[in-house]
Formats: sequence, C-alpha cells, structure tokens
Amino acid sequence: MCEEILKKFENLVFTKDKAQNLVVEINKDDLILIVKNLKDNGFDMLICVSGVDFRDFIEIYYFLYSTKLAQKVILKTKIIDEIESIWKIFKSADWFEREIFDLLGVKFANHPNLKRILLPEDWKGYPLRKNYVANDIRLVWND
Amino acid sequence: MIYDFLKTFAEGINIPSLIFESFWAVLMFAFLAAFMIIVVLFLVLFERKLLAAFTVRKGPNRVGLNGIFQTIADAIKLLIKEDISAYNTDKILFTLAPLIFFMPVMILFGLMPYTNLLYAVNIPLGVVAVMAVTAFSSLGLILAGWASNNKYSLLGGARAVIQSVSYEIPLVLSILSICVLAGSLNLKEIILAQSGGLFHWYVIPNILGFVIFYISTLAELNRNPFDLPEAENELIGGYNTEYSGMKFAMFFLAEYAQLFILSLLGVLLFCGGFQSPFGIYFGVGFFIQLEQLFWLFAKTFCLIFLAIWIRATLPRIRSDRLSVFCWKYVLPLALLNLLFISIYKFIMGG
Amino acid sequence: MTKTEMLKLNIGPQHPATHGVLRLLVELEGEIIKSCEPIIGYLHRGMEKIAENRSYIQYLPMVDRVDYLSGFFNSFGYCTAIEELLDIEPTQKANYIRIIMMEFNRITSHLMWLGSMLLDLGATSPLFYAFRERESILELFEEYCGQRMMFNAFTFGGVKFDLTKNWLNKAEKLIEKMPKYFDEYEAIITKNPIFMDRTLRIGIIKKEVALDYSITGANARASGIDLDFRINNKKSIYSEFKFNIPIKIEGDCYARYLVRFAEMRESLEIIKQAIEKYKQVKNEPIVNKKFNSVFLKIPNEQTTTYTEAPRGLYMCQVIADGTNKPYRIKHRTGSFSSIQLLQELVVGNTLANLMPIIGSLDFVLPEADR
Amino acid sequence: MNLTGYGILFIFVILSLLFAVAMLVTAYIVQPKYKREIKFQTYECGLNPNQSARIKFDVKCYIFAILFLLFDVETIFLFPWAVIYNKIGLFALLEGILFILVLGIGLFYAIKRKLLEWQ
Repeated sequence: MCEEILKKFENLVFTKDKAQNLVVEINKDDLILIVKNLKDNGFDMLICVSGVDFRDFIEIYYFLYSTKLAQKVILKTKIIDEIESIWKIFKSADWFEREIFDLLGVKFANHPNLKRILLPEDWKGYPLRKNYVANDIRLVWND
Repeated sequence: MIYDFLKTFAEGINIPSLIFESFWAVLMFAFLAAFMIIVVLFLVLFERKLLAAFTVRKGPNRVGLNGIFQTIADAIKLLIKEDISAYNTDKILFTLAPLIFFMPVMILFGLMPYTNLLYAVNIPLGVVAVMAVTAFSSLGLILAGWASNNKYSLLGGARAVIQSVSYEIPLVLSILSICVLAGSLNLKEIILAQSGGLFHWYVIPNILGFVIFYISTLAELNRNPFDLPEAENELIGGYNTEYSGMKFAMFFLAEYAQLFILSLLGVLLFCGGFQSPFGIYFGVGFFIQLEQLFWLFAKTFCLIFLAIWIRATLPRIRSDRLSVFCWKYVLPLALLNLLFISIYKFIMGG
Repeated sequence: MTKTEMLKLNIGPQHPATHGVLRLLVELEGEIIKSCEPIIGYLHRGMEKIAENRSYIQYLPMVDRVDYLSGFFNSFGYCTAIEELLDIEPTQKANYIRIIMMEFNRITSHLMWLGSMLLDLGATSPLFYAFRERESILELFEEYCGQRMMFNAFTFGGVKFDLTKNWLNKAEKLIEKMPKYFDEYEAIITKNPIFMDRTLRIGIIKKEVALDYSITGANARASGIDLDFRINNKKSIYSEFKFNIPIKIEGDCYARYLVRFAEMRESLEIIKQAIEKYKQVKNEPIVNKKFNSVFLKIPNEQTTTYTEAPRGLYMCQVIADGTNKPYRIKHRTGSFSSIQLLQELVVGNTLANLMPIIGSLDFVLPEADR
Repeated sequence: MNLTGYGILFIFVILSLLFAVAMLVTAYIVQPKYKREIKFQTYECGLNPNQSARIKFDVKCYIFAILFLLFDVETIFLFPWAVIYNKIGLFALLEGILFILVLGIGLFYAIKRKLLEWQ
C-alpha cells in the first residue's frame, strides 16, 4: 500500500526493520511532498518524530500511521543539522520537532516556535549528541 | 436566674442600671465568644471525622483520645504561626478583611435566641438585623481578594461577589415567606409562633422555602457544591491564598461559625427553634431550658450533617452556571413560593 | 469606556490540579481563557540519555519509571523490543502473566485517573474510594514482585516471577468483587447532574483535531477513532482474547470518562480469560532462554514496538550498535501529545472548564517529560 | 434608664470588633518573626508574578450587582408588608401578588435579554 503511494518518488530505499515494519529511506528535500502525499492517501496520524545522532550525520525518523488501514510506515532521512519542519501538515510535529531541537540540536526550518521544551531555556549543548559532555556546573549539587 | 440574682445584687450596692446592663452585655458576649470557639473547634473535628467516615478513613486520630484534641492543636499552631503579608499587598485592607469577615459572625451569635430565656439581644427587627449582618461578611471576602494583590485571590474575590450578590435575594425571599407566616420580624416571636410540635413547624407548609433557604445558605457559606471562591483545584485558596497565621485562622473560624449560625437560623425559622418536636417538655423549671438547648443543637447538627454529607457527595458546580442557576431557577421559585405562602396564609388564617 | 486588560496567569507548576508539575501560562479575560501555553520539562530526567550509559539489563528498572502509574506497559514495550532484536519469543505462560499484570495495571491507572479527575471537579470522596480499590490491586502487585509501582518484573524473554496458587485465588476473588465496586462509582458519578453539567459538551476533541495532534489511547477512542494497538498490532499477544473496544464519537469530557470506565470492565474480562489460559500452560517455564544478560550484546539492528498504555500509545524505538549498551532509545508517550493539545482545546472555555478538561485528558507529567 | 435591645446590639458590635482586634494582637505578640525576602513573594504557583493583579479586569459581575441592587431594594419593601399582612387581609394579598408579579416580570425580562449569560 505504502509502496504504491510512494511509487512516483525516486531514490527511495524500502527496507524492513527487525519488527517487520516498513522503513523508507528518503531524501530530505522530498520530505514535505512525501509526507503530504502519505497524509492525503490515508496515513493520517504522525505517531512520533525521533532523531538519532550518528556522529557524521543525524537521522530523523518519522513514524506515520494509518488508522483506516492499520498500517505503519517509518520514514528515515539523513541530515547534517537542518531540515524542513512538517508542522503545517501535522500539528503534533510542532512539539516533536521542538523536542528534537532541544535534545539533538536539529534546526527545523519554518518552525513557528523553535525553542527548548524539556530543558531550561539557558541550557548549554544538546544532550543526546554523542559528543555531549555532561559537565554543566548546574549538575554539581554538593558545593 | 443569674441575671435576676446579679440585678438585685447591683441594686443593693447602688450601681446605675445602665452600667449594670452594659456589664451584663459584656458578660453575655464573653460567654458567647467562648461558646463560639468551642462550637467551631468541635465542628471542625466533627466535619473531619464525618468526611473520614464517608470516605472509609479514620480521620484525625493522633492528638488525644481518637483525635479529639486535633483541632485544639491546629488552633495553637495557627496562633503561633508567623503572619506574612506579601509584597504590594494593601496592608490596611489586608488586615481589615479578616476583621470584617469575622465581626458579623460574632454579632450573629448575639442575635440568636437559644432558649426562651437565654438570649443576648432581643430586638423587634431581629430578622432584618440578621440579614444585614450576614450580607456584611461577604464584603470581607471581596476586600481580601482585592488587597492580596494575587491573581488567584482576585478571581476568588470576583467569584465571591457574584455568588453572595446572587444568592442574597433568594435567601431574603425565603425568610420573607416565614415573616408572612409568623407576622413578625422578631426571631423569638417567630419561634413561639411555631410551638405545638412537629406539625406546627413552618417547614411543613413552606418546604420549598426551606430548600431555597438551604441552597442559598450553602452558597453564602461558600460550601460545596458552591465553594467556588476558594475552589482549591482551580484557584488554590481563592481569596485566602495569601493569608497565613491568625488572619487565616480568623477566616477559618468565621467560616465554620457561620456554618453553625446559619444552620441555627434555619432551625429557628423553619424547624421551631428550641421547641421540642413533641410539643411538650418532659422536665420542669431549669430542665426545660436544658431540654430546649438540646433540641436546638440536635436540629442544628442535623442540618450541619446534611451540609457535610453534601460536601462528601457532590462535585463543584461550574462558575458560570452558579449565577445562572440562581437567577433562572432559584429566584423565580423563591418568588413563586412567596406568592404561594401568602395565599396559603390568607386561606388558613387570614 | 476603558479597555480591560488580559490577566496573565500561571497555572502551575505548584498547583493542586495539574497532575504533577505542568505549567500553563493562560491569558484570562474575565474567567474566559483567551490563550494557553503549556510549558513542560519540570520533571525531565534524561531517560533517553541515561539509556546510552547503561547496559540493556541495567536500563530495565529505569523503564518502569517513565510513567510511574503504569510501569508494566513501559517495561513490556522495552522488553518486546529487545526480544525482537534478539529473535527470542517469550513463552506463552510469560505472555499470560504479562497480560494479567498489564491489565491490572491499566485498572489501577484508570482508577487513579478517576479519583484525581473528580477531585479536580471538587468531589473528594471518589478519590478515596478509587484508592481503596487501587490499594487491593497494588497489594497483588506487591505479593507478585515485591513492588507496588516500580515493578521491574518483566525481563527479556519472559517474566522474573511466577504466579502462586495463593495469588491466583486472591486475584480471582478480586475480579469477582470489582464489578460491584464499579457499579458503586457509576451510581454516584455517571448520572450525577453536576458532573454531567461539568463534562457534557465540554472540551470537545473533534476527530480531525485528534488525528492532527496524534491523540491516541482512550482520548482518541472517545473521539470516534478506532485505534487500539492491542488489536491493530500485527503480532499481538492479545489476539487470542475476546474483548470489546469501547468507542464514543462525542469526544467531550463525558465521553472520555465513559470510555475509560468501560475499558476498566473490559480489562477485567481480559484478566479473567488470561487466568483461565494461564492455568492450561502452568508447566511451561517463565523465561524462554536464559542468557547472561549483563554481557548481552545486541547486533547492529533497530526496532520499534507499539504498546497500548493507559494514556495512549507507548512507542519504544531501540537502536543497537553491537555493544552491550543501547545506542539510542526513544520513548514516545501519550501524555506528551495530550498536553500539546491543551493549547488549542482550552481556548474559549472558562477557567472552571479547564479542570474537567485537564482531568479527562489523563496525562501524567513524568511520562511527558521522561 | 435601661438599655434596649439595640443598645446591647451596639455593645456587641463594639465588643466583636475588639475581640477580633484582640485576636490579631495576641497572635502578633506570640508569633515568631523571622523575616526573609522569599517569604514575601506573592504566590503564583512557585513563579515570580509576571504582572500585578491590580489591573483593569473584566469580572462580569457588574450586571449582577445592578440586578442585585434592584431586587434587594424591592424586597426590603416587602418586609413591612409581611409584618402587617395579617391585619390587612385581602387587600394585602392582592397588593403582594401585584408587587411580586412586577418583580417577576423584571426578572423574566432580564433572563430574556440574556443579561445573565457569560459568553
């Protein structure tokens, strides 16, 4: 089903993860179009957005779900540190993207309110990056 | 009896009667103040124990035997607690508010007849005085809300205005229906007009008026389901958010004293006051007085029990429905009830 | 006429009705809310960062703490993820034990919600009644695994403890009694006119909005979305059980209340069936494959599991890199989305309506902040 | 000269004020006074208030206050009527009905005009 919807896009790599969920590797420039296409064709819920730091690049995962077909699809894209925001398509992406910005430092272009959500506003660094060193003075309580 | 004894004593040593009467008033006041504090201490414990029973708990059970000294411990704690008034509070109004809230309650205690001999103030316009004094206390809430410079207090104060303003009128109208029945504004005469047992009480023809009266008192007292000005889940503490120590204690004290005194008023107006439900007294002389006190408090605590029961059962009413409920349902009903009662009175004994 | 000003009010973090430490920055005109900005993060514990520094088995107790009210579900999601990565299947018996525990946990969680929602509405008694029943279930948990809230009872490939005969007897007795308790609640709540007045047609989540904001779980089902990951999952251990999924289309606070209430009854049905099935496979082991979990190394793979937790979908994404520590673990929880929805749902309501809305959405903050 | 009931009432008013003030004074003497900066912060859920509470704020109770004034004044007129109701008889009844009807019509008008709705 998902394959059919995404037929017209090029450079897609279809794989399966360990739990037999469909994972589609996409180019970050096609993201908006693909997500919009999926939404129009039944994938009406954005379950989650997550990001992983692989040192050289960051991978962003979009977990989409179709309530009618009971199908899941995971979009995966490689970026350096910037990607287009999809909050106009799914409003829930607003906070998911803020969380990724907060913890991974990924900048989402055209995001309306891109600021820290879980950490304090004046926190330094992005904790989920692999090169993050936890030496913030606020973590030392005993002095 | 004590009055007569002291009176002859005073006349014996040539004290002017004006001074003696004033002295007597002061004595009565001291007695009533002590009475009020004991009643409130008991009432708080009563409510906590009852609520605990309603919710399958034990309630306070540490201080004293089964927790009977719990409220005394609380009172002492509040007394020796530091009194804090935050930045930007209007210091004068902030102190004045608990005073204004507390004062009327004490006066109300003076206005009530407890038995046919035991009363402090007996004036022909007793009912009007009671109404005037009751309405006065809501001013304290408004002042407290405004003076605190706290947004939650402000909202609580605003709610208190709407609530007390709305429910004042049904309250007055339901009391008016009693005045029509009794043909008097004197509380004692109203009670004596109901003598002769259960079926002579005004609650029988005026049951609707009683319900309206009870709903309105609950609203005036800010009790569940009308506890909006201090709804803790919405406004934290409402008007008394910023209060601590003795000032808070005064709000607290006055609230429970009001619960008692307005329940007492309900008993006086609708349930024959100190009259026995059987129409006769079993004792003679001094024991009649005790019996009357017993009946009065028994009936009052029935009403208080009802209030606590309601508190344990019902959720809070919505703040915008509160005034609508009053103006659309309670007030027209109160007007109709007044009409009905006046026609009833005309037919029965006009 | 002079213009009135907006009252900017902080509701929370220290507020009796925000279920933890949620902060809502609302603008009020009169008592009507004109805008609302939820601010979270006061309970952020860095769960996802901690995972990177712990071995898989060391992280297992941490997962229970993602949502302290329904620890079994988080534990289950994490364990199944690791099982998928390791290609092991838990035994049937372990599955049944898991289901019994999870459904009991769902009831405790919903009872907690019921009590706190009615407390928000100003009714104090239901809280104590709900806690009384919750207590008896927590006692069962305590007897099972020694813990009342942070269970740490599931492991990779099964569960850590077996059920005793005594435990089963107690559980069966409790299941017998439970529906009566629920009837009691219904008697004092469901038709209560004040409760209905405060919840009917209040805080309506339309179906499109719910989809847009990724609302899952009972909140979505109250808005007419047929979404339950107990059924909608491809391989679900629930597939051999018969139970209904209550769905309402109104989407208001009252519908959410009804859905959750019906869910509790359904959970009892599931537990009843699970205990029957458990008795048939009594002699199986509780753990499929014993391995040295301290030096457990998982190949370079990734997986995602979807669990229907009481507060919506709990998704656990695990990325392994061949060492004994997870490379990245992502928890996706239902509360996070529910809180986000507040900014739209609350606007235009009065301050008094905020409480049933917050209460009925049933979020807990540690789950949102992780 | 004897005190009437009103005289005693007057003494009660003064005494209750004194009683209340005495309670505050006692507490002031007894209570500890450790003044700390942080204690004087206005409570706003653990944060510093971002604006003063003394703003021009729409509390929606103006209309209720007006209505209250109207009704309260008019019910005051009913008190004397209630007292002498027995003595006048039919005339009092008719008059009372008329008066209550007028009140009721006013209330009906207020409800019809939707003066009591919030939104």
